[in-house]
Amino acid sequence: MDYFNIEYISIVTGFLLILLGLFAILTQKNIIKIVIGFSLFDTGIHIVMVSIGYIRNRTAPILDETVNIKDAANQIVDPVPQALVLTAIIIGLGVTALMLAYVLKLHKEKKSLEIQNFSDLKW
Amino acid sequence: MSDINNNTNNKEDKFLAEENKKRTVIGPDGIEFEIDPLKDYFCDQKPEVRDPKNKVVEKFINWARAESLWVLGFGTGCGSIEIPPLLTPRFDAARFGVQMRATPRQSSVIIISGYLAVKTLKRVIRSYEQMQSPKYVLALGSCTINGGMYYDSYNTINRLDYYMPVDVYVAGCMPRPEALLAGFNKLKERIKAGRAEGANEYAEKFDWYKANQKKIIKDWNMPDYNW
Amino acid sequence: MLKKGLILIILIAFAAIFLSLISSFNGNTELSDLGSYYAKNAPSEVGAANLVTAVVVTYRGLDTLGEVVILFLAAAIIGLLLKLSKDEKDENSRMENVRATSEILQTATKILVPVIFLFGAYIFINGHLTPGGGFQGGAVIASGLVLLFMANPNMKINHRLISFIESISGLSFVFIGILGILLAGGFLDNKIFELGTFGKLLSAGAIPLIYIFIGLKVGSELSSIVGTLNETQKEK
Amino acid sequence: MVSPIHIITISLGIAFALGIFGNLPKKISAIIMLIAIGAITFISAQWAYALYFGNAETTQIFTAGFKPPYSINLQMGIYEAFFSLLINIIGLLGGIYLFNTLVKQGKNAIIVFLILIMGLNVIVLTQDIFNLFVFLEVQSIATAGLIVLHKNKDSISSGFKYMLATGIIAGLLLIGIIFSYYFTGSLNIADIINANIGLSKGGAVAVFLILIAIVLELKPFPANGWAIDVYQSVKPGFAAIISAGSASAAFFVLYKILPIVPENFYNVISALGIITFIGSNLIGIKQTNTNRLLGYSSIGQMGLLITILGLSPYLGDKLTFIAFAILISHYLAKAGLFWLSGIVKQQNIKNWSNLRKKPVLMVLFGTFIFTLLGFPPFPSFFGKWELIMQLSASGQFIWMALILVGSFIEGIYLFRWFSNSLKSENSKLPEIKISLNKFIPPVIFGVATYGFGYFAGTFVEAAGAINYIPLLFIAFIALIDFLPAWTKNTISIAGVIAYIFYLYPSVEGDLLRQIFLGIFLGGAVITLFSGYYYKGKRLGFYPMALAMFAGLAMLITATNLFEILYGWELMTIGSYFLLIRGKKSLPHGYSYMMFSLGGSYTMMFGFALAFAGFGNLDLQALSGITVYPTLAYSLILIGFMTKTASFGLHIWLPGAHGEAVADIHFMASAILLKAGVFGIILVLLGMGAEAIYAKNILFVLGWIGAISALIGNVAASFQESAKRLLAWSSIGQLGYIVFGLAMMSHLGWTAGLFYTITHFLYKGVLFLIIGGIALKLGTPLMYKMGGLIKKMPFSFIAVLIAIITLAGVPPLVGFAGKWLFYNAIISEGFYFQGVVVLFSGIVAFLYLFRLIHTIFLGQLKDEHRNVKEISVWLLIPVYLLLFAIMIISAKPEFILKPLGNYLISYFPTGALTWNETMVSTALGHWDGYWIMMIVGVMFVILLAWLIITNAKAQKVKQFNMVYAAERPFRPETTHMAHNMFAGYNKALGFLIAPYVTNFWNWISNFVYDTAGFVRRIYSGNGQTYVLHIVAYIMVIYFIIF
Amino acid sequence: MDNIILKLLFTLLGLFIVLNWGLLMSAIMQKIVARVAGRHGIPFYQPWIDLIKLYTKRTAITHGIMFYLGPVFRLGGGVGMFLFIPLIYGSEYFTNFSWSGDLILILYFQFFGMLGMALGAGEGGHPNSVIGISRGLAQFTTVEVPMTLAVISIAVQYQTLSITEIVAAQQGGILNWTLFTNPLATAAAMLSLLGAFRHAPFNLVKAPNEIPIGPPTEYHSSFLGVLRTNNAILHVIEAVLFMNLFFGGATNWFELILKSFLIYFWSVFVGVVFPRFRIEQSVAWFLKVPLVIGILAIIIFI
Repeated sequence: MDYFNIEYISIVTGFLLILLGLFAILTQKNIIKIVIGFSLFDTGIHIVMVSIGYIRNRTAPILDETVNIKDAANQIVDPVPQALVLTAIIIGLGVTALMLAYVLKLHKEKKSLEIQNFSDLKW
Repeated sequence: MSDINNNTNNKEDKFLAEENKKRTVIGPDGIEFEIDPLKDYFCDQKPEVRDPKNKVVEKFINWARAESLWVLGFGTGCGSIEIPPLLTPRFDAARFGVQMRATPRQSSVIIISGYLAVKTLKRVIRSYEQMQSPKYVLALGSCTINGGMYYDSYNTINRLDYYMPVDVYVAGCMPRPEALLAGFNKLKERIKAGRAEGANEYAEKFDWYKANQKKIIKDWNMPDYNW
Repeated sequence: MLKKGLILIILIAFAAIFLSLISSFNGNTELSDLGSYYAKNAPSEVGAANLVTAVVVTYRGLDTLGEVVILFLAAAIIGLLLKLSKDEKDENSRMENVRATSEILQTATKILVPVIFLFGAYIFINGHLTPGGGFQGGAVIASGLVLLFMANPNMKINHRLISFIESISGLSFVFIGILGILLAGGFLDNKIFELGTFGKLLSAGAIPLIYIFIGLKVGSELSSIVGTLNETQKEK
Repeated sequence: MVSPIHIITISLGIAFALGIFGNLPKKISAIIMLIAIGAITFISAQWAYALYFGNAETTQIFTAGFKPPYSINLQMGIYEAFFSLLINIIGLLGGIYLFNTLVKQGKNAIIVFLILIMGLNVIVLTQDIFNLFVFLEVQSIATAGLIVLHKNKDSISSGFKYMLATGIIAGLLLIGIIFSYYFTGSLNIADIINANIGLSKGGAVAVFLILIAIVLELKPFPANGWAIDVYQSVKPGFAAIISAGSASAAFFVLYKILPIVPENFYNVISALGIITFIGSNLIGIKQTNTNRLLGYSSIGQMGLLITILGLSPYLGDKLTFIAFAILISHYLAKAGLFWLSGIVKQQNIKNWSNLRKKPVLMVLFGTFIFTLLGFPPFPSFFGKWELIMQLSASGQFIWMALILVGSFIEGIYLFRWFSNSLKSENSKLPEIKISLNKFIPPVIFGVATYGFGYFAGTFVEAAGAINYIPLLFIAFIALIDFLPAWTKNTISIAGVIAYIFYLYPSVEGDLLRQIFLGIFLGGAVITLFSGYYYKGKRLGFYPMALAMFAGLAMLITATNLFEILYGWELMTIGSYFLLIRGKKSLPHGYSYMMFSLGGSYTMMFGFALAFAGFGNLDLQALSGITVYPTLAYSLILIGFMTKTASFGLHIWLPGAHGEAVADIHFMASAILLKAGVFGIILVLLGMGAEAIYAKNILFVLGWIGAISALIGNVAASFQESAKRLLAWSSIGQLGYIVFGLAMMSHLGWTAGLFYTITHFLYKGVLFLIIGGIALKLGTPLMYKMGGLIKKMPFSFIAVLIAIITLAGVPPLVGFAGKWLFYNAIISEGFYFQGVVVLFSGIVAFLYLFRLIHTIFLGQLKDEHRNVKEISVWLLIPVYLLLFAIMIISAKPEFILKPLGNYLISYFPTGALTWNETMVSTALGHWDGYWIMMIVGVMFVILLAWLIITNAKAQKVKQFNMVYAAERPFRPETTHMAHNMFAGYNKALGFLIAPYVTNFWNWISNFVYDTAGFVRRIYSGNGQTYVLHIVAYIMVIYFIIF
Repeated sequence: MDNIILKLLFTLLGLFIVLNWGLLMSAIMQKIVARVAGRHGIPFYQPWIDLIKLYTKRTAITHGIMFYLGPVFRLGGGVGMFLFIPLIYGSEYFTNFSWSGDLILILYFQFFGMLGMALGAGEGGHPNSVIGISRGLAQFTTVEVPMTLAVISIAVQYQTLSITEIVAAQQGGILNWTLFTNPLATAAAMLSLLGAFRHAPFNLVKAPNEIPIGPPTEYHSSFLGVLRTNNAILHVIEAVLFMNLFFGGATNWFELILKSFLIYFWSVFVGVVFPRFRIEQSVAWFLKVPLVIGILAIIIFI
């Protein structure tokens, strides 16, 4: 089987991005970098999602002039993952924004961005 | 005389031992009250004269009493060293019914074995009073008769019979165990004859004895009669 | 270093999960049942040319409502979180002597911002026909605002106004949803209006309306977020 | 009916509207929010009501007018309605509770709160997996927002950790969802279930990711540091919502997606659950911060629920009930506890004692704690019972054991917390101030626990026969607790007597039960009667005493194993509260509870094994247990022996009883311990003596009895406190009884039961008198007493007769027991155990002499010169008991004959033979009546002789004694009492070295240290928490695949 | 009815004989001890004289009701034991009231007197009394262990607890005595007997020269008389008990006197030879050799 086609490449890229994001989250000490890691992670997921719905040699799920409405089912890629990814992106955006707000607040509390400085609660 | 019996006249508080002074305590219910140890802890009854019973019976009983002389193991002076040999094979007082007892409650004879210091007198009186009647006093040596070589001592008594009724004096300084055995035999005779009524005499002339005792014992800090 | 190594090992092990997913992934040759249903029926049922829009706004309208709520929440929480005490506000206002931004930026802003806003509006109005939609349009509008902030760091946005727009759009969205129950098949059904001619601007029932509200809402929410973040962090 | 969709529309509409009218006064906004939540509560309540009573059917709500899977659909079934109701109620009450905070934080907080509740509702209702994801995100973002209601740096950092962790989890969920879509082509949960994608490798991984993400939402140990920090740092009022509301919703999600999961994952799910349950409870042990502790407990409870879901194949149709009962208990109790935590405002568990000043709150606190621990009459008890029984019926013994271990560990810290608040010093703590809005929610939940307890009881088949009248009576007494003690006392006595008459017909013809009815409830009347001595209100005493007696009565009338446990637990609760009334009883009450708890769990395990073999719960299930009989019988016996305080399980008793006041001491020792005896009797009757395992068990039991007797009596001899002396003595006496029963022969049982009765009589006398004296003198230390015979002659006579009886000196009835023992030992061949028992019987003289001498004889102390006889209310029952002793001393056949007739049906051989008053065995003979006569006549003659020879004895006072020609100084120095048997101690003191205590200490230290070690994984660093999550998923992945 | 009265009279006669034999025996023992020491010793009639003297003392004191009752209990214990033990095997009358109880009754009736004495002495309030009692009780607990083992052993051997039946089983020649049929039990019991008679080295209770005379420190006059009466009875009775259990019982008074003398002599003999133990030594001693012997005595019957 041919692994060097677009959906494989994109899905592998997506997963690599996820792992990269996780690696950043787990190893970076700076909270902002952690948030960036989270963004990478999220983006990776979005890429994976889009790859899932991809069908080779088909077009976007918009029924304009290029698509025959009657035979749309055989001409377009799956609209559902795209719809889902839209939602997921927005959610990721919301989460990231919120995280950044937290970072701001944390920095204000301790004037520090090192994650290990925020471990007062433990055990 | 009567006021002699009354302890209060005796500036006793100076001599009264700490534990015999009055004290206030708090009960478990929180109420405070006073304790007078001499009254609360000691019986203040005076001794009574106990007359002998029916003559025949009494004669028999007296014989038994004479043959069973239980001696209080209490040595007051140098003469106490003469008592232990009595129990040895050489003298063996046990054959005469003489046995040593450890407690005055069970003894019938107290041996005043020589000089009697005033502070010992107090203990002797207490022990004597704790013996049950009929009880007998055997006095050893000249010190108990007239003070002996301590006749002018500031601290010993001269005549024992001022302080308690003596049944038999054994003379000598000191009398040897043989003399002591003889003294026991004398005592037996007295008992059998019904003349050894020292306990009753003590009860009868209690006030006089007490007066004498209190006269010489300055720090009198015990009840009048030690039951 | 040791820890990093450990993390690496764990992640490599973790990658095994993904590997097994990839190995079972064979690509697609056909649409899924769901996809082909949408491809076949969406034009007649929803009337939106953009199938993604049809799915997002109508078929999975509740998801969209959830998304909107999430943004709304994010904005509200950031507001809650970064609400400045009075002292801080005063302090911030005293530090306004920041260096002015460059002339180029300011000029470009003046020219570009209206265009950006217009573009945003276009995107969400045409959401049911062309790629794009309320979210995308809202984001474009918000990017215009970011540009404004960059040009003029001391700019204050009118939070009350933004909040009003945000809420009224949200409320309208919900209201349209309820109308769906009353007038059509169910909550968020777009057939409260005529579906119209397929492929025209005024078609697809309530979708354009909804997308307008979503666009407004997203735009205002993102603006609000950016604005709040901007106000809070004033470096000396 | 209002469509469930309006839960969404109303909440969102109001939320957005509040945004529009941003200028509204904050209070009004909050009220509007509450009205909105009230409205959605109404909707779900309406549905729940209709669905429960069958007025409606499960309804699908299609959005956008399309059928699923093409559009998102919501489902309103009975479960959905129920969970949504739970969420809305906690939202409503939580909103009321948080009213002030919300008002202070303003519009945004109010909106976020409202949306959170809405999000939780949708999570429950939705049938679309992606929609589920969206609203899980809504929920988690809203939660992240509300975390900062408590604006401090801890809450902000924990909020960040929470965001990070939930972000990762959500990402993984998303991957799982998209792949499941890839494999099924649908997002509808029903479709995914039908597609059965778990069969393919990739599908299984997708399902795994979904599952693990949902499980992670339930905060499994150890990947839950982020959640625990949240519990600790947020406002308690909000923690209540997370714990009760969010967790319930997440649990329902797990329930919802469970059918997707392939069967072979179930064990893993249960394992994850049980690890969470045990692990987080273990860590809780070391915890002193209340909110964090509650967090651990919440997570533990969720773990239990996960386990239950994982075990669902074994639970059959009981699954719903079990999950319901445990969830509702967790829901009510945890929310209540968090609310209380917010009211008390103390972070350390040691500082909760100021709660005592508010009795209502204290009652609530106790209610919630006992609810969590699964005591009756609370729903979790029924749930746990059914859970264990069903598991046992399916042969899942390991799971049963693990669940019980986890529950026990939870008990450790919850009780430590509770008993600390009951007993520790509270003078320095600030007064608790309650506002009405914080007071109402916990009260409602507190009342609800009882209501649900009753409700849950109606579902348990075996609970059908439970008589609720006594419980209502107790509730009534609890309500009139403000009245003076004597009124309550009178009412209680009347109640108990009425109950005796009510119960008597049911035990008629069953001598065993008659005896124990007499001991339990007759004893109850006696102790309650003696309670008249108490002046004042005696708050809390009567409900608890009556609960204990009700439990005991339930033991007697129990017709099945469930009722036994129910009564047992009820009795445990009651007695715990009675024992803990003593001044320094904190550690002892705690250890009592620990042993009781452990005991009831082992018992439950044993019952379950019996059930597994027998198939139903009748008492006959105890006869001939077929599943692991050795284990089952041993466990049940251990359970009962925690109450008889047999060797190894006795260490709680001396302290607990030693600190109890007079009548409580009587209840605890003379009556309560007999409950264990009753249980052992039931077990042994069922077990028989023939099987090999029975022989082994009886052998061990016999030695346990013998060693208890020895240790108890030797230790009693070395006690300085009269009460502890009696307590140890009880251990010893119960040892005799256990030994007698272990002989499993006619004589042995006669002896054992006879001892049971007589022990009740003479120990009753001793406890009341000694307790009364200790009360009067203000100390139980014997060397501080002395010479009281002159002040308390009636007490002295009573004690004298009691100790003569106890010692087994003829002619009193105690001798009968000894005689029976000798005969039994020799005829049954229990020689060496027998010698130990008889030796300890003689050792009893040591402590008996010490007891009577150091208290009544010797020297009267200064401060006691004015004391009076003990209260007449104590003396009257004492003399009643003495009367009974004298009667059976002269006429032992009154008891022995019926006993023999009764036992002959169980042990046909070796019965006593009667010839008028003469009783004989194969070995010996004994004539109680004649001995009594002879000794009596002789005694009178000798007394006359002494009086004749010694007529005029002079009465003297206490210092008139020979004292080596001196006189005593003070009574204290003359009273030989302290360390009385010093020489004996030198020779045999090694016997009472606290080996057992050391053993249990070692165990508890081990557990404690383990907890301390394990909890270090919670480093507080958000990154580490993420690492935990990643590693957790990785490990489980490799375990499954 | 006549039978009962006759029985009563014979019992009183038996009691009289036992009492006098007890007094005489104690005099003889003292005499033997004196002769060993090279002394002449007391006259043989000394115990009677002492008793008469004590009963005829003119005064007495009492510390209270228990102090008064103590000696009554004590003597009651002795007389009671006498009443419940069969003296002469085969005699219709000198079996006293032994039909009303068995060996166990005797074992436990010992406590009757001990308890009374302990309480009486306790009310006396004297510390030495209590020290003596606490020692006595402590020692007694372990003294009883080998005794219990021996009793169990012979009960298993003869399958009865009735003393009469045990004696009956030993009739028919010296080799039928428990001494020979069950030497281990006998050995354990005889060692236990040393503790029961409380001669040296187990004379911890009265401990002359240490706690002067222990429990009866405060007793005197007729109280002491009663106690001494009891001692005389009790010594004989305990010896008779051992005689019945281990030495074939007695079929006539002469046999009884001889055997009880020898049994009593055993403890006096040991007492002359050994010095006194401390309490913990004494307690520990009984839990060593006698205990092991006792256990062996049971093991051979398992």
